[in-house]
Amino acid sequence: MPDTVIKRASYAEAINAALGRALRERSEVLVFGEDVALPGGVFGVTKGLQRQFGDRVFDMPISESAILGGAVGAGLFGARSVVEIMWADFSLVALDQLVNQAANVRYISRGMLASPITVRTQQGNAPGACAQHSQSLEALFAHIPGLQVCMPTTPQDAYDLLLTSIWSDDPTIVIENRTLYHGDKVDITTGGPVQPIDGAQVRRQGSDITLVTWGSTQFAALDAASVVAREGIDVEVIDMRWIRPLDHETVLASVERTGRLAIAHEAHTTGGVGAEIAARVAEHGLRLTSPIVRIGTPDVRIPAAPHLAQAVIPSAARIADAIRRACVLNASFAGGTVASHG
Amino acid sequence: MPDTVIKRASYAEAINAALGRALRERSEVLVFGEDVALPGGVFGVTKGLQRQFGDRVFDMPISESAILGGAVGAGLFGARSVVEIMWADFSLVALDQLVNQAANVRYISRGMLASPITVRTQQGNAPGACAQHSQSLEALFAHIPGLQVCMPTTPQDAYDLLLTSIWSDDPTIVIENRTLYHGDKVDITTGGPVQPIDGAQVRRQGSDITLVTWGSTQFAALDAASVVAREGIDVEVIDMRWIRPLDHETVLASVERTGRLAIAHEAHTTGGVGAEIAARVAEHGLRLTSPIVRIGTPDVRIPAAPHLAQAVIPSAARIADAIRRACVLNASFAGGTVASHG
Amino acid sequence: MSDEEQIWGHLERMRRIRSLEEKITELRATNQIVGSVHLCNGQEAIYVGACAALDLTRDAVFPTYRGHGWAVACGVPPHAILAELLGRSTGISGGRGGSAYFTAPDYGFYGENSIVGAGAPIATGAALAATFDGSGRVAVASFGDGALNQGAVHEAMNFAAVRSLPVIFIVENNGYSELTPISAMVKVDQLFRRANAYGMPGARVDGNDPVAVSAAVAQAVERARRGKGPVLLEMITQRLVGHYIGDVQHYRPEGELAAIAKVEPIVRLEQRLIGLGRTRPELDDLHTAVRNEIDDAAAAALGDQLAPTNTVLEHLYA
Amino acid sequence: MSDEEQIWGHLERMRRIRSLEEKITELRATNQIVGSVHLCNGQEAIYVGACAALDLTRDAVFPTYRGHGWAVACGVPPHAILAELLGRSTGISGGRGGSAYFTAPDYGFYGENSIVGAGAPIATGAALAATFDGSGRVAVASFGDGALNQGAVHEAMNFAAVRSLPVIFIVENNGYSELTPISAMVKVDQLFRRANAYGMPGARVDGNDPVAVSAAVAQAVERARRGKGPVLLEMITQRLVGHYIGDVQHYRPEGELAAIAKVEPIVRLEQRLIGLGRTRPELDDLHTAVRNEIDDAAAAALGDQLAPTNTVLEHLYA
Ligand SMILES: Cc1ncc(C[n+]2csc(CCOP(=O)(O)OP(=O)(O)O)c2C)c(N)n1
Ligand SMILES: Cc1ncc(C[n+]2csc(CCOP(=O)(O)OP(=O)(O)O)c2C)c(N)n1
Ligand SMILES: [Mg+2]
Ligand SMILES: [Mg+2]
Repeated sequence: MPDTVIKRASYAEAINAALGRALRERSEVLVFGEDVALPGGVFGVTKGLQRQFGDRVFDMPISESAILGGAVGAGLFGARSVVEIMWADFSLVALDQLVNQAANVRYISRGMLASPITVRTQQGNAPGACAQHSQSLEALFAHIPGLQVCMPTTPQDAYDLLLTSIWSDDPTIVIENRTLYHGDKVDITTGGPVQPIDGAQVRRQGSDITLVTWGSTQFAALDAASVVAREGIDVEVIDMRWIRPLDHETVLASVERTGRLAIAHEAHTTGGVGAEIAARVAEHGLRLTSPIVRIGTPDVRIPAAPHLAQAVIPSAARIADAIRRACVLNASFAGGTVASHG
Repeated sequence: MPDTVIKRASYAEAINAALGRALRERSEVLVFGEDVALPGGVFGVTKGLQRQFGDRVFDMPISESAILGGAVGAGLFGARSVVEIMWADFSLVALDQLVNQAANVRYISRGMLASPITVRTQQGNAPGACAQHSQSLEALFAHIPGLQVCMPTTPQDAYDLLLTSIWSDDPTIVIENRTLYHGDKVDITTGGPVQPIDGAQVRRQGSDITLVTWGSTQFAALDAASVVAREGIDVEVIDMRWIRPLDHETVLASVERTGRLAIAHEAHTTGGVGAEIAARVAEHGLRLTSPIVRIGTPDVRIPAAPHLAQAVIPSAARIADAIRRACVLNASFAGGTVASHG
Repeated sequence: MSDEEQIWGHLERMRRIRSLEEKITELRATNQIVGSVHLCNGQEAIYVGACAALDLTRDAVFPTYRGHGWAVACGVPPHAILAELLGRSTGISGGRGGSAYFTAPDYGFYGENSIVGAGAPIATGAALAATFDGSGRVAVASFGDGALNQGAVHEAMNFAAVRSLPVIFIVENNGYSELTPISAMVKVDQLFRRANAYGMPGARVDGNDPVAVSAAVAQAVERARRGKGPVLLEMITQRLVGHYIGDVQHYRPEGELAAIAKVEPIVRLEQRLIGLGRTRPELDDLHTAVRNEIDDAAAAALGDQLAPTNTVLEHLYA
Repeated sequence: MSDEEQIWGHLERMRRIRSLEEKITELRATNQIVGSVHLCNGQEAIYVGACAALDLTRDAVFPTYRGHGWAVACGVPPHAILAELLGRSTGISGGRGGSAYFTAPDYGFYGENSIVGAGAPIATGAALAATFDGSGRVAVASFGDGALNQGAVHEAMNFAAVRSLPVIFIVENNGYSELTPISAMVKVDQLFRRANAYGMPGARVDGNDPVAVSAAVAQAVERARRGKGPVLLEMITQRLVGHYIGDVQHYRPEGELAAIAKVEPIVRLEQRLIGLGRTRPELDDLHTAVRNEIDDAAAAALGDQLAPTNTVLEHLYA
């Protein structure tokens, strides 16, 4: 059993610690991407790693196909690459290497080869960011069998889920969020055993409605839960953490108790992962007290001006409204049938 | 009013006729892609067009970013490009040009600029095709506001929907299917007014269950409907045709009558467009007689051997089974509540 | 117009760009502008020189996120740019584009692009369309040194060359891709030599001299209009500031900032004008006048209304 | 081994590839094999020559969908290939890869790839890994002439060059991308000259001569193992058949098929061996022996069980 150490770390520092540990404990780990080595990353996340681990941490040309394809190829020769795609939006110039290449390696070779790569990226809007630097694209990755996708939101998860991903022998996309990197430092446990993929986490227990969320929307969701709590609505907030595989058991168990389901995410509602969760619950045939509600970004591109972006990206207020709609407006239907709302 | 002409055409010939008409009637139309001009397309779909229209129909290097980006740029200078991406799988080497570029043009410029491009592609499995030539990727495109997506399955729709797409001032992806190109010739009406986007089409009327489908799975769906009809189950089959925008009104109206919903598509079930349809119905709070069922490809890569592919791709038999499950097993719950199955 | 008048005009436009960037720096420091902002201080001669050789009533430029200078050189009013960065309804894209993604086609400015390299195929496509309509339009794709390693740029260059399209590829070689020197990312750092691979001419140009830039671009434009196809022009320049506002530039070698400050284009152009008989007070007056103009534009933009939120869903589709 | 013995060995392996492709053509004609099949008839000298210069216990090739020849040259048993195309459980990838996407890493055959150009960064990544483990492994990325216009290939070459990675880029220049001649898709049809742009050596090789191929690859391998980085080898060749089985080749100029039949590598190699004293009957015996071998392999594969469907969901994840 490795020794665990408690240390104070921001989300960025937690990632840095996980990368450092991976480089230290597994000699086959390589870390590369644009600006990750000498400069230490545009967000400072990989700071100091090249100094410590030398050329196993290196800078790449602005060549996402070479970065992702390079990781896939290095994996075939025994390396375990942790690459950075600076913004999830940029993965679209090279998605082939994840979808047509990495995802197929193990299946087609019947396990003779593998693609033990980890793609660190970050996504979502931040004040002033343009439409090409603001998308939430987890639904694209999550549709692809053969890939794994997680979205850590706390420093502890940033550390744990990244290590789980690196240790995993299959291609995993770790979607971080730049608005979280330099947030508060909190105590995290480092050095413990690397966990298997362990699904969702209940962030707040409640009995009236299940609110499923992930990524930075979690914070808006928890705020919304606090707001409606004062109105007597007791919300259970679940952070999915892993988008593929999707831990629907935790969702179903919660919805079975609460009878209501809201899903909030920053991605566009249409075709977002919220649809998959709603579909699984609907397929399962649970008795719901009110119709499922989804809170996501409407059909729009993301405008750069912060106040315009705020008008479209899910906020605590919009989530709270949706919860009220589900819990209050439909209270009269609380007899086990599915009600229509207007 | 243009003169309409009835002519016998295969699916491929219908597409060819639509392209010819677009080139004839709109001088700003360009047609380009790999092997589309001199060779007339790898599937022969664009045969004869270069001979007829000269250099407005031309061959491109194997450069999907140049093809898609070229179309976007040409659109900014007044051209209306109809480009071919030979397989939807190949769009993944250049998805940026659709998602980060084409989809943004109108929104960011507040309508000063547009991206009136049409991307013809085809997808899905055909006997012997490998995992990199077999995917059904409509969910990826459909998640992107600013894009439009249609999937014609009949020669008439192949003609009509393509013209609608070309006439549209917004970027549209027309997903064809190579197993349909050289099927039976049927009478199609050509030359009539170009239609606006006009949503789903009921292909078979029925009262017991709504079966929503699109793409080539439609034929398996209709077969399944015939099979279960003999067992007394009356299936309404809806061909969505347009995936974005999604005509959920037609679906809701049907489900309101039938009380049951099955969704069948060739794409992977997880994160497929079936999830979005299920979610919209669940959100709408219709009273269902039995839980929604989805029939899609399970979590797997597509194996090349035809019998292996057949084991994972939705068949009439699997669809029929799902319909039976929804209609027969849950008959006892036909009292308006949502029942659990499993 | 005499040479001197022309150079004076260049200086004025370059000063306008520089002053705009300085104003933006102020407004970013006080968080009136938020988010990532990429300034072009030091690279102004490229924009001013190139635009002087273009006919912007029909030609078009397709720059990157580092596009304020191109926009000004195209004639986009600084007020409309500042308003854009401030999210005002008077912003050139109504606040939707922000610093890194605004567009102003009326001025021949066919949009910034925040995806490295993506503008190259788009500009090439515009040039393609121009070959069909007899307009003689020329498209300019401009991007950084680092962008040359992006697949889309390669595809665009080959496509442009093989079809002899009227597009000019301008590489703004400022020595860095974000925080990484280009010399570490390519083996042949004479980037213009890549042109040979595609069968088009390539040349290095002093990107700190608007006259040299203008001459090179004029020649390329003339070639393009005659149907002779694309050219790759590598403009040697430097950015005097960080990659984005807030970049502490710890990656710069000792002394580099001081060295480049001596060769930067405005300093050089002023020296040249003094050589041609202009005086320091005249130059200072010009500087002041431009600065006042930008101050006024900023004041006006700050006074404008925020872009309305009730139309935020509009213009997604026709 | 004498030169003559070596050439005899080349011929035997080239014949094995040709006979396999001919057998596959038969099986496709009768629909025992279904789907798109890309044959390499005429290009065999490249595979046989290159593999003779590699140490396949550690080196690896990364070919395309047109990969049967590479597989045989790497030593993959024809039976395992035929079984793969027939969807048998004994197929080298259990029927999952099919003609265009099977893999056989035990033989140094690191998989076909059906996305044009995608193998280049993957091979480069393998070479990258080799620089860390002291294995001295070399990766060979092979792709067609048309693939050079794909962004991923460009990115891979620059990356390989700047890090001096032990990867050899082989362009199988057969003159066509599917149905379109390469001469219409590039302006400079000496494709090896693209190497200069990246700062690596490039050379043209007679791709119809296994001895010339072998020598060029041996030199590249030696260079790569010494840490001197990548090389781009343009192998001039031709395919004697369509892009895929069923391609009617209406795009071929009159007389081309007849002309290339005269320079194709097997005909040439046989002439050479006759010059070295071998006799026609000896050559015919070899041909017959190889054909019998392939017939036996096909018969065996046809007798094998279809790949089981009950394991079709396995191996998606570890
Ligand atoms: C496809 C893509 N990859 C990465 C980035 C992140 N990025 C933004 S600017 C930049 C550096 C570009 O360098 P260069 O091309 O030299 O232009 P400069 O910024 O120096 O003007 C990078 C890597 C991006 N925007 N798009
Ligand atoms: C990214 C991508 N675009 C297009 C295709 C379709 N395609 C398959 S083979 C081929 C031609 C390739 O030509 P070349 O590189 O010369 O190789 P060859 O087939 O001649 O061996 C094309 C366009 C593909 N598989 N992948
Ligand atoms: Mg630069
Ligand atoms: Mg070829």
